[in-house]
Amino acid sequence: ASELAQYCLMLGDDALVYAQRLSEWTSRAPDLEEDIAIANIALDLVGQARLLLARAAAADPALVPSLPEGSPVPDEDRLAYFRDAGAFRNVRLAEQPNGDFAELIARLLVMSTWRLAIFQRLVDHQDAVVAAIAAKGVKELAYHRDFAGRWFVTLARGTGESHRRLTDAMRTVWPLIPELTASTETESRVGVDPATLADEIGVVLDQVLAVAGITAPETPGLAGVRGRTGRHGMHSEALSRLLAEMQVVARAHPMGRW
Amino acid sequence: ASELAQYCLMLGDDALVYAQRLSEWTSRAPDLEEDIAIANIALDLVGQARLLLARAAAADPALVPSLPEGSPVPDEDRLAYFRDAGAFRNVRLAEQPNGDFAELIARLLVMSTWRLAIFQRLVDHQDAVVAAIAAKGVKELAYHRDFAGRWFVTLARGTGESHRRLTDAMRTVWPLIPELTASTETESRVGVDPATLADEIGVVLDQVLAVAGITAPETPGLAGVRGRTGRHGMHSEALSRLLAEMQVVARAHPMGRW
Amino acid sequence: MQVDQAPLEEAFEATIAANDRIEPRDWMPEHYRQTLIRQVAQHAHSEIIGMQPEGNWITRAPSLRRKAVLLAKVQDEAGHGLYLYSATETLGVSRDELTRRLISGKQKYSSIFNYPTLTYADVGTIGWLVDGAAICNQVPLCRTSYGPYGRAMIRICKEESFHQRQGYELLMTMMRGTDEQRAMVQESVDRFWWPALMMFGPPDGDSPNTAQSMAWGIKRHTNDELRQRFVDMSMPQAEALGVTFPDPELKWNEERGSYDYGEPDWEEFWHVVKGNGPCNTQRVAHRKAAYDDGAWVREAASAAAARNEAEASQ
Amino acid sequence: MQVDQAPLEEAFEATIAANDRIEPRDWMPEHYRQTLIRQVAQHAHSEIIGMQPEGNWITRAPSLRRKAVLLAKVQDEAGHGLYLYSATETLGVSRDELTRRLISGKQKYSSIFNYPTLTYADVGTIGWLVDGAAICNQVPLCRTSYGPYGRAMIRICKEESFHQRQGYELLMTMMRGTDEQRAMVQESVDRFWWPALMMFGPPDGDSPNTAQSMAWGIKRHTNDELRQRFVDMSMPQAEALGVTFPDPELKWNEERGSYDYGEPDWEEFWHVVKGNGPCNTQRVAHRKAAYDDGAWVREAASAAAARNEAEASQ
Repeated sequence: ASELAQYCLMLGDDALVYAQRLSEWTSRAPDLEEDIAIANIALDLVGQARLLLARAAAADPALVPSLPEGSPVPDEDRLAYFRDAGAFRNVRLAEQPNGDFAELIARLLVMSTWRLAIFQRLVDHQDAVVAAIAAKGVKELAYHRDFAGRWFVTLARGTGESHRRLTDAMRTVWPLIPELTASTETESRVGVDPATLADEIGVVLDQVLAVAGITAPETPGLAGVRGRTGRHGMHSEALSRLLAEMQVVARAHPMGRW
Repeated sequence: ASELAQYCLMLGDDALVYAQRLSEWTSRAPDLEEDIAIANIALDLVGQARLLLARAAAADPALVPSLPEGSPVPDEDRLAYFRDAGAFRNVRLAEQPNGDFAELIARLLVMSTWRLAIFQRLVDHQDAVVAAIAAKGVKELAYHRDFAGRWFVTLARGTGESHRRLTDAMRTVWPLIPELTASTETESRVGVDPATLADEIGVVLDQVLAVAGITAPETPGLAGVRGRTGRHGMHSEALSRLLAEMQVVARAHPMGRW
Repeated sequence: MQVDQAPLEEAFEATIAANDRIEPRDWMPEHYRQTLIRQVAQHAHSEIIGMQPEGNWITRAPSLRRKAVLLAKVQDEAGHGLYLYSATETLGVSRDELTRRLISGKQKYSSIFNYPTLTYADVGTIGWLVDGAAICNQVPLCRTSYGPYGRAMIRICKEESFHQRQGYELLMTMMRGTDEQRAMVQESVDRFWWPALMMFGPPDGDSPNTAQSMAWGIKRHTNDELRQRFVDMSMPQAEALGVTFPDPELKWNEERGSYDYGEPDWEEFWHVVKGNGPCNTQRVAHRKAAYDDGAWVREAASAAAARNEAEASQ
Repeated sequence: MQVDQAPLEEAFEATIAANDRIEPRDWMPEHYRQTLIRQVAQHAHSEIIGMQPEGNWITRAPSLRRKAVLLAKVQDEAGHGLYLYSATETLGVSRDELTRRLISGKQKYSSIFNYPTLTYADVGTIGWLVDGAAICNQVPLCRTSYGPYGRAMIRICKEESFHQRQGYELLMTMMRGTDEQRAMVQESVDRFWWPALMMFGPPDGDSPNTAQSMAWGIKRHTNDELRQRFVDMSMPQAEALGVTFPDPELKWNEERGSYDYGEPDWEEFWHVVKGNGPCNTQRVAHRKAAYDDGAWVREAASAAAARNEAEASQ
């Protein structure tokens, strides 16, 4: 049970942290249609995060941070708001600070392609809750990927500036891809072994890049510390700042009702 | 005693919050000399804040936020780290988000001119501690003002771009000046009535502007909410974000030793 | 070519008199068109600028449920802006042109959004009082004479009532929480009460356009009528919530069957309308930055569309 | 014009042999000059890039005293960078040129700064272990053959020891705090121990420039000698602090009168040196942004100076 909980935490934290970055875009997008679409994607991911964190808490109550006696804060919020950066299990791609719209699109293309591949396999997971979360998520993630893919091609085929910005964005995002397909024991044992997804993801990305007429940058993967990366709680400097903002109100009111 | 404490809080919060903004510049200044100078100014202000917050706590222990029994957090840090935005008494000029280097210089010129005028009068304050803090601060603030004044003239007389940026910066900073010279009962009763400083500050700023060959923008003062501004705890949206970052580690460890 | 406008004007007046709708294809007086553009654009701008004060708290929402609710709400506001800009497009002005008028300060938006949001309780108070006041203003507009505007308003009002209930529910939940939370709610209500009252505009005596707008069916009630309705509606809600409004003159007037209330600070109102409220500069600068930062994306989209079209026609 | 270099070379060698100092006005072999430029510039860059990992926590320092200490420390690092760039200027390369070499990736800085700082304990650990290792490296350089570099090092080493004591004192204080704080210190030490050992460079067998640098008196000890000294120095400090190092092979060797220790992960080391550590891109991008954002200010300062001069000479 504990390992299932850890796995749900990984997938839940990916969604939560990335949704936080996406929600920073609100009222800042290039046009209203994109503002609405980005908020929609963030909403989908918050929804996924809630289900996955709740599942993690149910599978292993020991994971849930304890609060003062009588606190009405529900488990999903204890996990979201009362853990420090080192206890988060998301990949580092999710937590990177936002760049421009090209960075948003490049990152969303990679994140949604990867997550969709995972969820498609989890549809048959032996844990019925995880399977149901995956079934619902697959539809959402397919939409996210379509949105990103369409914009990716648009930016690639748009103006000189959009093409330049997109290739810059890819240099930022691509080094974080190898972490997405690096196996951890937990993932291979109770979920989808990320290493088995590398080819599938590569094929999808190559297709989009081919339509866009763009070649992938040749960058090595971003190193961790002694091989430990986001899944092991070893994050970039950005995560603790993200959490300082995200958690500030909740932590100021451990006995609060919202 | 309580009103003296409130007054020390006002002057202490100005220094603390503004030092926080200045310290965000660290490793980001146009050159090493300025990086060092800005850190120096921030350091001076952190020093002033510590003395003033300690004086506030001594003058009225009821002001100091209470922490769990046995917490080793000293009074100055309880005041700095465990109050919410609405309990801060700094002027809103101190808390504004950083802009470019021209904004830094324009704001520093105004802040240091104003604060120096206050401190010069507080040298004779009946509270010996306040008088001593002021005596020390006067020298520091005179240096801050000189630094800002020199750069103000340099940017005004530099390139077309620096001149344009400086005038933009003045449009950002000038609307916050009227708040600096608006009287509150506490200030007029136990400290320096800010309204009595308006002429003096105007003369100094006019001198710098004359040397720089620049005219002050004609902007109305930034309104508060029903006449309440920073001194009444009515801040801009920026302050709560600043505090979320500044206080995050301290608040996570109310029993911590540092 | 000069056409005789008399029959067109007659038809227009007849439609208005019958409480029927004017549609984009119909003839309309130029002054009616301009007044509508100004009003609908101002409404659209209010939705878009209104995303900021609440959007300020999305990243700090204190529970995941509230984060989802707030994200969805701010997203709805973008949607409202979208419908309303579309309605103005039927009057012959593009969204892009209107956005330029907004960020250059030529067109206004509701002054309420020039007040800062300082705590999470403000999210609830904006839902309850600000959306509440907006609904009072807007429900009559569902019957407004211009078709596209009236239909947009029907949809918007439905969503606004939903938002209002959500805001009230947030405050209700917080009032069942800790003492700090209750204090936070009261402080927020104290801050927003007067600005909310000002949302109905200046007193009828100082509202020169009201008569013409009412004659055209663009407006259905005077400012003071709507304000009174809002006060009467809000008082029992405040009691149920357990908060007070910061107005010592507020009391039930048996004779009128309504609440008496104090005079808002109209000097503050005009100050904010003229652009000198606590957040006017910030709000417009934020919108301008988003618009400017997005220029290259909109250009890329046009260029790519043109390219696709050219390739398709080969 | 070709001059006979033999007597110049002899004088140079004699100065080196006598452990005297070469001064900027003295003749020196071109290879010596280039090697020095590389070494001093790399040291200067390390100070400047080193401002970032600790600077990351200035705005979040958990007490006002610690905020002041940290601000002052990072300020000192800027000062060190300043002395060292001045030293390279005596060798004929400007600070501006060196900065461009840094941000274009042509010159390196100490790899340790390509690791992230993840908690406030890292501020202490960097002071204790990273500054500690730097001191081991640098103390011998106070006697280095090039005068301006040696004198800069004397001043720097004095300040670095002060920083090291402050870092150790922070950890000591945290260890007297809560369980969470103690865990935070241990986790930080676990993370920084190996990278700190790598600060002495590759094993002597893989360090091709060492022999020449030692012959010239630019370097005084081999990498492995310094690393051993550091381990021996750190072990008792760790015990006093109450933390362990993440190396099962660490143990006292009675025979050698030194600690045995495990092999660092040299693959990781070369990975980071080649630019692929966890923060290389981030650190250089941060420095580049500061440099680019400051360009207009530096230009304005030059223009204003030129203008003042022109006006003064009229």
